[in-house]
Amino acid sequence: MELKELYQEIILDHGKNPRNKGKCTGYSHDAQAHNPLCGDKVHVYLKLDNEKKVMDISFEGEGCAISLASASILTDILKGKDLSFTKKVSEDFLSMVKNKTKITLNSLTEDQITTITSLSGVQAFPMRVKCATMVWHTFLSALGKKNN
Amino acid sequence: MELKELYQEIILDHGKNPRNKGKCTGYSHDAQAHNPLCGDKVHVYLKLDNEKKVMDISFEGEGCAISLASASILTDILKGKDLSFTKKVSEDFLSMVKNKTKITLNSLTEDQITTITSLSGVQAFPMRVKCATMVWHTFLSALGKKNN
Amino acid sequence: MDIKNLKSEFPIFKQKINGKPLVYLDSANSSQKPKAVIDRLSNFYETEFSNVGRSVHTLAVKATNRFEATRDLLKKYFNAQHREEIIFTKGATESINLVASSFGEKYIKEGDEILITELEHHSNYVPWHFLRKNKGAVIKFAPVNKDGEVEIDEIKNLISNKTKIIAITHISNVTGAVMPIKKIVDMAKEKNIPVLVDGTQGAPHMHIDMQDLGCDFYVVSCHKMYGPNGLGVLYAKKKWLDDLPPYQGGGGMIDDVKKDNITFADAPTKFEAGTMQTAEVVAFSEAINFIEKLGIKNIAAHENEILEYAFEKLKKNNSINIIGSPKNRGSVLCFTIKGIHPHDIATILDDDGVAIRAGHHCCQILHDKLGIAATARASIGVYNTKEDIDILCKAIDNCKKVFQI
Amino acid sequence: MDIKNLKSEFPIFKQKINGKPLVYLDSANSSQKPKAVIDRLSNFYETEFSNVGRSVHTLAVKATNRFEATRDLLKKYFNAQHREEIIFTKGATESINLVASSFGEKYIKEGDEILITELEHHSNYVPWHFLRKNKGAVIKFAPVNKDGEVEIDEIKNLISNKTKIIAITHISNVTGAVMPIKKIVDMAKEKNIPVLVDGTQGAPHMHIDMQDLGCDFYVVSCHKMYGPNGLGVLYAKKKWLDDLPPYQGGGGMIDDVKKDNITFADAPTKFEAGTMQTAEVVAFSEAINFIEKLGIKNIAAHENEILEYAFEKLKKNNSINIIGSPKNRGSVLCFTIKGIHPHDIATILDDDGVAIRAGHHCCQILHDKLGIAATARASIGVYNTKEDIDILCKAIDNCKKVFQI
Ligand SMILES: Cc1ncc(COP(=O)(O)O)c(C=O)c1O
Ligand SMILES: Cc1ncc(COP(=O)(O)O)c(C=O)c1O
Repeated sequence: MELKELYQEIILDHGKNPRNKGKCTGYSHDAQAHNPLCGDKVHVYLKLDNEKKVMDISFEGEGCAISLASASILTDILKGKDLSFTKKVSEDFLSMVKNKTKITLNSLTEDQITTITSLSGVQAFPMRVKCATMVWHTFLSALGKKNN
Repeated sequence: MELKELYQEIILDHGKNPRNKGKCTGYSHDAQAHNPLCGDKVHVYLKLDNEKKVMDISFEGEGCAISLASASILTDILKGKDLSFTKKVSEDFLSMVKNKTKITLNSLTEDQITTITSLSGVQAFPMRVKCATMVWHTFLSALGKKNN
Repeated sequence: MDIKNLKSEFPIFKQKINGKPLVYLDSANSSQKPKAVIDRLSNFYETEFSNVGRSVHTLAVKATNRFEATRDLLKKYFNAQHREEIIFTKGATESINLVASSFGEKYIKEGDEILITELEHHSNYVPWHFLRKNKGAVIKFAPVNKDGEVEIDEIKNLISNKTKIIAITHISNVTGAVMPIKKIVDMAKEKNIPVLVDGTQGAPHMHIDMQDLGCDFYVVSCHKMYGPNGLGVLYAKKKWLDDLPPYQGGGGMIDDVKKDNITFADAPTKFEAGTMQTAEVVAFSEAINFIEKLGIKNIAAHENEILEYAFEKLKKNNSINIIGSPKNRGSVLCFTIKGIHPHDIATILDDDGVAIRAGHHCCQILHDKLGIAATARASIGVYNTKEDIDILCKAIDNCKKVFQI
Repeated sequence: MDIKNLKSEFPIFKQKINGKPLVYLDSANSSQKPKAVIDRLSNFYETEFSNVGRSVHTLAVKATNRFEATRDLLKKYFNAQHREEIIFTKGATESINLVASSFGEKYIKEGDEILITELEHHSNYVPWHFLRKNKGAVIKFAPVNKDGEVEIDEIKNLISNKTKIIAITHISNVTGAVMPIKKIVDMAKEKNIPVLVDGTQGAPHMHIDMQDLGCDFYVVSCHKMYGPNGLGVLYAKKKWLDDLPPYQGGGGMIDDVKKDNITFADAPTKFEAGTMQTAEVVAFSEAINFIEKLGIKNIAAHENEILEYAFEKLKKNNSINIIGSPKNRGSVLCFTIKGIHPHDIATILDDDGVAIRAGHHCCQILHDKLGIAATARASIGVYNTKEDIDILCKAIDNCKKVFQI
């Protein structure tokens, strides 16, 4: 049953108790997005170190379990990582969801890979793909949006 | 074959050699109309005597055999007639074409009834009804349009 | 036909969804089509198709007659006073855009007011917004009350001597509130203000009598009324037909075309530019026949029974919050479940074959006012049964299971 | 499928007209539909119907996928650079109205010039006339020459530094002239003037490559291209998509809706307000498949062969006057017969089962120039055969018999 793969324990947990919610203090970059068809919203805040490393990351937003879980997982996994690495993870994530490829970055722990892969259930639900991907696109766009 | 009933000798004759074409001299009333779908045009000129009698009548126009024949027949039959009578003929004509009623006015000669009835063939050609009726509507409208 | 058991008339219900029978509760979005309508559509294309009104050959004559006969049928069905008051459009959205554009071009100037409500679908707001943006008009929103209705006094209070038109929904596609159109029209008439009614959710579910309602404009989407896609009706009272300028320009709607000027045909043709949806119009006559065979009053009674049944069952469920409690509710039931986002509800229900809609249903203003981003909506069509509602309720229980609450 | 013998693919040809086989020579008005298209339409309504893009249930997902897949198919078929350059409309007429309205709103001011030709169909004149009326724009007409063509130099001569857009037909629906679009676009590009091509008669009959043509806008009516009624395509080059304001307002085309402002979605959604013609779009993909199976170049070759055959036969008839003698003729043949009005011709031909069109074909400017009120038009579709032309010619002889000339 595909529904169970969509709403895995990990997702439900992240959906109900999203990590890194709020505005992280001293953020240097941010971006927001929303899905006009369903009303989902997300705002990503980043504190970048010399444009090299994600020192801190957080998000605000409302939406379905999938979109909240995806935001929570993203922030959890990318916090403290090098920029180039976060970009690679984001691309791999988007490719996983759209093209059903696997995540195999060796700088992620097995746990982290399991977590991020839990979102691959949306593949079977085309109308829900955007719920999972929106925050990742928003993160990538935040990288380019310096906050003055 | 209905086509033969549509294009009777009388119609072809009136269509090819329409009577009363041109502007009659000293006309007192006129009206025009056209069919934007096919480009047919007609302009009716009347010389009324004290608003009581059609002293003279003529038309200008271009169009198909049916519309020219109808204009020719109209002018031929209504010339010299009392206004009230011409209105009655017009109503009877329109009713003949639309509701398949018969023309039975006893002030018309048998010849005239045959002539006017020759136009009843359009009943079987709904898209051509307007070709036959336009000039009659235009005549009725001319009655109310005094030329200053 | 048995009104309690109409699924066999609608081929879609032969479908299994995820191995389960389809429980279609998304009719406010678009209704399914009876076999008679689908067959008429293909039959028309197969044996009678031609363009309308332009050629004189046999097929064109037939097509034109059928097309215009549908106009006559609709005149009668909606009790319009004149056949030319029935204008065919692409849908309710185009109908409202047509009125906003044509009426606005002639009557709306800077500072003029357009009065709508917080209940309106985006299609009864955005076209007016264009007049705000391009002409400096002002849009006033009559507020929705806690029951999800707009009170007539609230509308009255907002009327000023600058109010040029009132545009208002017949039935809210979110709270289900049935608006007292006749009273609103009477009130507006006293002040000489024309009224446009967005009847998109009204016409499929209730008896509509244009002369009785008295409104100036009434818009309908045929695809929500068991008819084909891509077709709408605009009812416009005779007095506006000559008065308003045309909307789109093209073939058919002209009278005389010269290099320096153009004059236009009379209504309805004036408002029907270009090749029309001949086959769809003809097929829509079968949707009207279908409705008339059942009787629109019987349809309303049947749908209300199902709606009432659903309302009572959902009300008993503590974790469910039903949106709005209007005195008169028509055909829609929006709700939320504590702890589960409407999007997730819709996905989980779908797994049980239950089709509902989640989102703001093109009513963002209303959702902002309610303070929620999205709701789940079950909407009723003539084919729904109490069993459908039982399955809906079970599927809702399943949502809680999946979410472990 | 044998391109010389396609009637069996089109159910309409099972019809008898006045007891005779249907000879359909009115395809420039609207084409007949292959069985595959009709079947897809009813099949979609029967098994897959739902509204697009708004719900997340299984039917809605399927419908949305099929709908968007058709956009991809058209992107490929027309070799557009981006999928969002393909916008679905109600028809060619709406497509042109959309551009005239949106482009006009932003770029046309009093005294600005719009350059069209004397060949244009009313739908490529009336929408521009609205800008003349409401904004004080000036419309210039490039003259048609004695062959029924518009020479590129005539267009060039009319360009001034006030020319804001050139709107021009691809193939004249009266003289059949095929315009050298690519050259015109190249010339216009040098002067930085956008070009709209009315491809209503072009797209059904020739290979259209948007990137090769280079035009800014290209409009298509699906019902003339073996597809269903009520659907059109507007190709708009990417650079215009963000730039131009939306046309109609309603559901789906919005981004954010607040009481004091509204922002809009990205193209193509921005230009697709309200419920779309889902079933018709999906069925149109079968029309494209049909065309691709035959190959548009083979279709063009076949149609040209029939056209050439008709031209040669009619030319030999002394009482027939063929309208226009363009270097390149596409799919239509207008003519008159001395002493018989085109309307009468059409009625008499119909008696022999031959369907043609008589009138000004929505080209009053051109007919005024030609000095005739109406012409008879035979137009060719992929299903026509040389035998059809033989029957046409015999029927024309019958006209003379009926009229005793
Ligand atoms: C050249 C041309 N342009 C535009 C149109 C308008 O197309 P439609 O009526 O399908 O919108 C037509 C056909 O009527 C045409 O032949
Ligand atoms: C109340 C209301 N008005 C207008 C519309 C717009 O109808 P359509 O999208 O068919 O044009 C809808 C449906 O979407 C609606 O529910």
